[in-house]
Amino acid sequence: MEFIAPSLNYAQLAPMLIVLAGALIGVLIEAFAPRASRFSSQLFITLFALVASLAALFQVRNQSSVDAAMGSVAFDGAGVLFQASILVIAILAIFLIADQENFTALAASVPGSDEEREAVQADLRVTEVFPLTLFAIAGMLLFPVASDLITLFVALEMLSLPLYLMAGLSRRRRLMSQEAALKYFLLGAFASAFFLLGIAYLYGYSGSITLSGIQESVVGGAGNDVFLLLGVAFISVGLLFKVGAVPFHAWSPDVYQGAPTAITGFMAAATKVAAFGAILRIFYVSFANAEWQWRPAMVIIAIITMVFGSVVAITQRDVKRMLAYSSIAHAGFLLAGVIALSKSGLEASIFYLFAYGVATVGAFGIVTLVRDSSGEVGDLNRWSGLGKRSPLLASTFALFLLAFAGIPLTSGFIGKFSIFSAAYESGSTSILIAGVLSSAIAAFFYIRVIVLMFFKDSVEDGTSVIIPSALTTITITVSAAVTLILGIYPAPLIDFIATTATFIR
Amino acid sequence: MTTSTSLGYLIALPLAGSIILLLAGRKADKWGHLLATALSASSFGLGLYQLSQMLRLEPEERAFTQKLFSWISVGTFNVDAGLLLDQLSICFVLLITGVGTLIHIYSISYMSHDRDRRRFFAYLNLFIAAMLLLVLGDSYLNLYVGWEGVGLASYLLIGFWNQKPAYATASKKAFVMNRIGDMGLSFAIMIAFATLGTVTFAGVKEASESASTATLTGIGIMLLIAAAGKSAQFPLQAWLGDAMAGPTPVSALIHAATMVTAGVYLITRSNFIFDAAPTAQLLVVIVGAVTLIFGALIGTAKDDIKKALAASTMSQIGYMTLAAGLGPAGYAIAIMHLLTHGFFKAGMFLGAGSVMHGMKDQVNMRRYGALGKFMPITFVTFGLGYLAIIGVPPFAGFYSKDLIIETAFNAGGVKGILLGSMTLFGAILTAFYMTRVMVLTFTSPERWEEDQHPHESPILMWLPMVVLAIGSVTTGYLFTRGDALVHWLEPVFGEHGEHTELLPHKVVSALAITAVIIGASIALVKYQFSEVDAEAPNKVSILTRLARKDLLQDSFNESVFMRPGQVLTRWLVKGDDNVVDGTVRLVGRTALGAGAELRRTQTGFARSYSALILIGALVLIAGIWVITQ
Amino acid sequence: MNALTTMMLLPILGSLLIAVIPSDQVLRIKQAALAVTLLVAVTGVLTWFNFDSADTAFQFVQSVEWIPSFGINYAVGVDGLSLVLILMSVLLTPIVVLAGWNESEGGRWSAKVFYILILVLETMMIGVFAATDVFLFYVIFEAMLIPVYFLIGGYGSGDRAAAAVKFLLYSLFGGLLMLASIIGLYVISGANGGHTFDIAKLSEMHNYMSSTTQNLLFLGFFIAFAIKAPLWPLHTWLPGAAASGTPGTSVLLLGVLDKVGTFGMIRFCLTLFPDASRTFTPVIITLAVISIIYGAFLAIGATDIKRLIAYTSISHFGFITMGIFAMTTQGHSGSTLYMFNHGFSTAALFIVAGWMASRRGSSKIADFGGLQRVTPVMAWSFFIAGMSSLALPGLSSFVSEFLVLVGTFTRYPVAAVIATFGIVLAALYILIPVQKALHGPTTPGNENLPDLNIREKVAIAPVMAVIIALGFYPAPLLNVINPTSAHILEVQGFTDPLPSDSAGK
Amino acid sequence: MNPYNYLYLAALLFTIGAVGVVVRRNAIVVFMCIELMLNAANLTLVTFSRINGTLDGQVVAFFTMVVAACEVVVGLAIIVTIYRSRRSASVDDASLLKR
Repeated sequence: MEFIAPSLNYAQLAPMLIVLAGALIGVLIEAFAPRASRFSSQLFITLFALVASLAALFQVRNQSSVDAAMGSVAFDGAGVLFQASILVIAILAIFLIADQENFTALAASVPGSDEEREAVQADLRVTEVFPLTLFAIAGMLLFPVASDLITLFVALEMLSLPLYLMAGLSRRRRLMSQEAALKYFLLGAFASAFFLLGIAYLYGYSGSITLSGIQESVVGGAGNDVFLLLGVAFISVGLLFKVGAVPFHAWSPDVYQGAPTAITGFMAAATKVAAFGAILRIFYVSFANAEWQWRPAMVIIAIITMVFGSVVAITQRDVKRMLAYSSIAHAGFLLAGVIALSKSGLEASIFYLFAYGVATVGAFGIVTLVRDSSGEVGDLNRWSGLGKRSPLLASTFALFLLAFAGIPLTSGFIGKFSIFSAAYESGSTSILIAGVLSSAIAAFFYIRVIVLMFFKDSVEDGTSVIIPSALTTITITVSAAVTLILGIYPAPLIDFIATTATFIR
Repeated sequence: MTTSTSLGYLIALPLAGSIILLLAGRKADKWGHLLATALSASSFGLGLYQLSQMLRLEPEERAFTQKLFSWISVGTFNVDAGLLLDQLSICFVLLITGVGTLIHIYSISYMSHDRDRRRFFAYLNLFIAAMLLLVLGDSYLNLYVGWEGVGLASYLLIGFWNQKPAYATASKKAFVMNRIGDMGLSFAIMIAFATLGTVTFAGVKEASESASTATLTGIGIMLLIAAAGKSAQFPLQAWLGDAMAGPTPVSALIHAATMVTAGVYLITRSNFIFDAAPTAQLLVVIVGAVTLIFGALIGTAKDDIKKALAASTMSQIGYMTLAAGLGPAGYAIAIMHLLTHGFFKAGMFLGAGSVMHGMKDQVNMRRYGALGKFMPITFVTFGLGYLAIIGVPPFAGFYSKDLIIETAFNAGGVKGILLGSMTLFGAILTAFYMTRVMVLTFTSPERWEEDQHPHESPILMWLPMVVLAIGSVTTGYLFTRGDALVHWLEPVFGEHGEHTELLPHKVVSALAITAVIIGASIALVKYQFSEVDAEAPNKVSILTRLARKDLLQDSFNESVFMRPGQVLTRWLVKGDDNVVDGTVRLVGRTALGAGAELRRTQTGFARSYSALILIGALVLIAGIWVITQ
Repeated sequence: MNALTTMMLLPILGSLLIAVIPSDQVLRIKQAALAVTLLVAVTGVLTWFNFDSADTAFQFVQSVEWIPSFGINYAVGVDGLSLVLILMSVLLTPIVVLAGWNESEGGRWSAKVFYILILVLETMMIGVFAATDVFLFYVIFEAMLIPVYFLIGGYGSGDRAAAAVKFLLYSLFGGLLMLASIIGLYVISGANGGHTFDIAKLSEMHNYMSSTTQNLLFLGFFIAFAIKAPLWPLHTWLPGAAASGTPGTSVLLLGVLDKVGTFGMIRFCLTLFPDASRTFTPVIITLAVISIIYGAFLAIGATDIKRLIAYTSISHFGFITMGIFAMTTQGHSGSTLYMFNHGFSTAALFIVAGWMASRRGSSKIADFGGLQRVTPVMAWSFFIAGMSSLALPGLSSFVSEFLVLVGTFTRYPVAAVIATFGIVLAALYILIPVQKALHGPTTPGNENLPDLNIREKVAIAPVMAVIIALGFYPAPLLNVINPTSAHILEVQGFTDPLPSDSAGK
Repeated sequence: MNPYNYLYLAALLFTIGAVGVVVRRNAIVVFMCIELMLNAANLTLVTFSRINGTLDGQVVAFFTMVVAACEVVVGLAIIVTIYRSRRSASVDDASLLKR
């Protein structure tokens, strides 16, 4: 058999390639650049790579082709939107990550050991975090545009592996951080095993590894439905794990709490976009015609996820855990978009993902600012009276919470409205009702935090709000602005999405 | 018609007076009472002018209505702020403004030592205005406004000294019991609108000709309830006794002469309804009869002079109601008794006030006695009123009451005999308790406490008493001369056909006079010619004991309405917190509990998480399998 | 420029103006707030004069595209109903500002924040009545919870935080149910002639619904409004909120915000779901009657003057609801007029009660006594307000209450009869506090309470004037209201019952 | 022989691996179980590749091995770090984060 030289459309792959290049340069810097200059150069490279990639993406925003890389990457409107959202969120998140206060001096050192103390005194910095982030971002960019199963699997691992490591880099409470890394890794690997098996069965079902190929055999009805069933089920396990849907959610509260807050924010926002991008593509492109098989199950999972996330969040005392459960609930809401299985569903999901992602980064950005002598203060009770001490910060956090709760004039409301109407339009009333009820429950704990911050008197226990670094300020400000603008005048974005968002097969 | 414009002023003047006095505040203390009196008097003047205008015209042209402006107009529900002046309302106008003015004058001196005299006069003016609106309104809704207006004025005046808790309570009681009556009035209006499509007197009168008896009976009964509330008729009579908490002039004006007779006005005004609704009419008679005995019985046992008079008022209005219930024959007579009663009862109340004035506000008659020689004018005027009320010819009460008794007998059949004898019995009781009052106060030996220096009241006080006394002597004769009043009112009440003469006029008069003699002599024996002890004796007949307790009216209301109401309220208050709000809180707690439970699934052990994933995967497969099969 | 939009913009601009005044110049801030609200009031009155009452269509309409792809517009316009309510709102606000001159003190935050919140709230109050786009209405309906929430929680007294939260959660719950219904409408409209939120277009949609759908959507709206209005048994949030808020806040809460409920019943429940309205009328009338009696009894049992007023309002809202669903012109006009009158009589009661409480330092009825001797003017103001609350003929509320009763009686005699017993209870719940607080001997602690000062007199005088003037001459408002109510009923296909007797003949 | 038997075998291996992950405490062993699962998946792929007569399956298998190798790198790093801080590789000891 003769060998065909692969023909690649570099313009369309550029966004990903640029990020990867940035990552590699970062590795080289780690290897050769003197310690002193590392941080600045890393930061520069990273930002440069991301901005450049965004620019490159902008260049090709209107193109669409199935064979960007021999049919392994589908380049289309939806893909562009996912990638753009990921890049924007990533840039915002990098600003948080750049605040090195969050990261351990020397990841390898044993917590509490002299080694660690020396490292701290020497003011070492884990600048590796930048290339790791870039690798993860590259994976995330690839995930939602991957159009065959290999690429899908590779992308999944590519975004996961760096995250496993980054979860373990926290400067304080390192045992927790490492535990988070371990759990995330073991469970992640476990889930990806299921994912892989799913791939295998789909391959067995259709004899093809491209999404379009699978779609054809689903339409054609050829092949053994048992394999299709197993394939869909196992692949869903892998994907639902990533978005943290019940019952595959268990990792997220622990990891969210253990990981350095900046990373949590990045992971919570960006991973959701990437994973949902992939889910949407797979289910819209390949399994659309088999909806009768998976949709009811998905509906049930969505409902359970919303309700579970909201109900458990009520009882949380730690702000990061609370946000984790709220993100579980939001995963449930987003599944409504998958179930809608319509263009409006797709548009709604994209808008929701972007709005939610931005707000999430902002919220975690604020979490990094509330500290005492021993680092961040997660305990919500110690957040009481924050509104008195730093009204601006408290109000901003309140804004994000209101957005999560879906109160009008915030982006969250538009998102919620559009996604639920899409779901209801496609006939799933149960989702609408469950969504409304769980939103009511959710409102309870968002408001509880607002009450704590504004209506409770502050406890003098050294909890204070540090002056945010310029970069952090930028992140928070931008996120807040976006959240508000998308709430008051979302028309431009919605129209843009409406004109762009399409999947090609 | 040219004079029509002045109808509005009739009401506006006193209303303006009250507003000015209330807004001006202490500044008006100097001249407030004078202004109020002047305004009231000028209304009276206007009234007389209207009367003269009417006299110029033919009887059927005398009535006229004047539309001030369109008040409420929604869909077919159109009510103008319209005034109706006719032979009936003019009587009231003159009574109200006339007696009203006299009592203004009286109060100038009676209240001279009260720091809030200005406020008192403001209220009086307010009352005059409201009462005039009540009798001048051309529709039931306008009447309703005046109706509650006088209720408000009465509330304010009863509670004028509301820093005394008992008085405050009394005023509240009066208002609430009146509201029960008002409810009846609103029902009547609603039924009228729903069935007849109008609420004006003229409209209802016209529609009533084609209306079903059921409808009219309904309206009639509701109107009766309203009348009972306002006129302290059974079963809504309980408030009148306590209403004596107000300053005596108030009792004279509102709770004797005018307001309490509004019920009678309402019934006579609605004659066209009752004429067409026999059942309702019968009820009116019954209520009247019961009340006249009820009140009289209470009157026999009261030692408080004002309460005794109040009881008598109740009983006398019973007479009027009864008469009004006797149909065309009775309306005019009811009004006649109403007017004469207005004079003599007001006079006697003022007399009582004058006595209290001389006796340091002592009201217990057992502490009076032999006051006749200390306050002669009061004695004489009161005495004339007394003769009038018990019905001694030729005093006013004789004529009116005599006619009522006669009409009652002539109602025909058993009913007639029954009612007739009841009215006669009432007459005996009246004579008894009024003589008792008279004797205990003026003629029997003195039983004062120490440091009492009884003295006659100043001229401003006795002048009105004299005028009223004259009224109570003459009016009866004037009204009946050639059936003057009856004919005057005929355009309103219509001709009353010839009725069966059960007893000739002379006989009835004879019976009536005998009744008076019997009652009076018993009283004389009991109080004039035998020792009266200053403390109310305890060893008395059960009847007396009951009568002292107002025949248990209050205890009845308390045990049947108040107590259960309070209990219900307490339950509801508890229930609202525990049951209604409790349910809401329960929902919240449930959510929290569920959260706490589900939280346990987050054990922290990676292996349990992976187990969860594994199970999840299997369930998912199973689920999809089940669905697809 | 459009009159309504101007009216909505003015307060916003005012709040910006206040925002730039330094916080320490409290007096300046107050004056600014007063000036702005007065200006708005004037504009409101002018709008009233320019309103053509003969024309039953919406007037002063303006429609600007907001989110075109969802068919959402910024669309405003008024008919008789909304005009009256807007007029009430803009008249009450300056009175509230003047009456509660010192309310902002003792709050958690500065006077500045207080008045900014008030002004923002005023904008929303106007907008919520003026909106002719259901989405716009919903957005404002939900968003206006936030300023009230902070006004109660930040400046109230007693357990203000808890009260505020209860209020917010209750309302949010209702709001979410309504959101579900709105989504339903949106989807149905999409299926029948394109997505829209225009109330006129949506009022056609009931032709395309199954009766079940219509009933469910109706309930979504109605429950939301029944919570706002508050109707038994959804009223339990009100007493707490009203008692904890500052008098001014409570006036706006009871006087204006709760009217949104009854307003919505007419504007949305009836117009959008005529058949469902008919279906549920018996139930609703029953609930209304229960509210009337129940609220009255609780008011009689109340020991706190503010709670008492709140309970009386529950009774009054029962009347309003009953009048609305009686479906007669008298009932409708009566209810609309009732909304206006209740606004003013409750305002009077609450303002005076607030003065009493702030002077005495307690709102327990038992703590007062014999005020009539000490503070005659204040006592009189309370008394007149009370008389208006028990609908004394000659005062404004009598006209409306009687219209409601008559209007109900012609169609639902039993309900009307039971409701009429409310007037006896009303006498009790007003006269009991009057006796305890104003009458009787002056009790210790009240001997030297100061009487109303000039400012307070100026504030209360116009309210009294309106109460009395409208009692004798309601025509100016009725002329505006009647055509609208007639029109609404006409569209509903209702005609007033004819007089039963004369009809026969 | 019937290639489907390989599928059954693969399924069996996968199940063993999955159960192992759940029941075993030692992080290393758990990790090995995961590797077992991956290889079971590989076997499935190869089998299908045989059944379908296309090479794609085998290609995927290769990729999987590479990816698995990367996972080992990251995984062992994490496991070793936590072992050094806790002096134990039991996954149950690491349970600070809960509820």
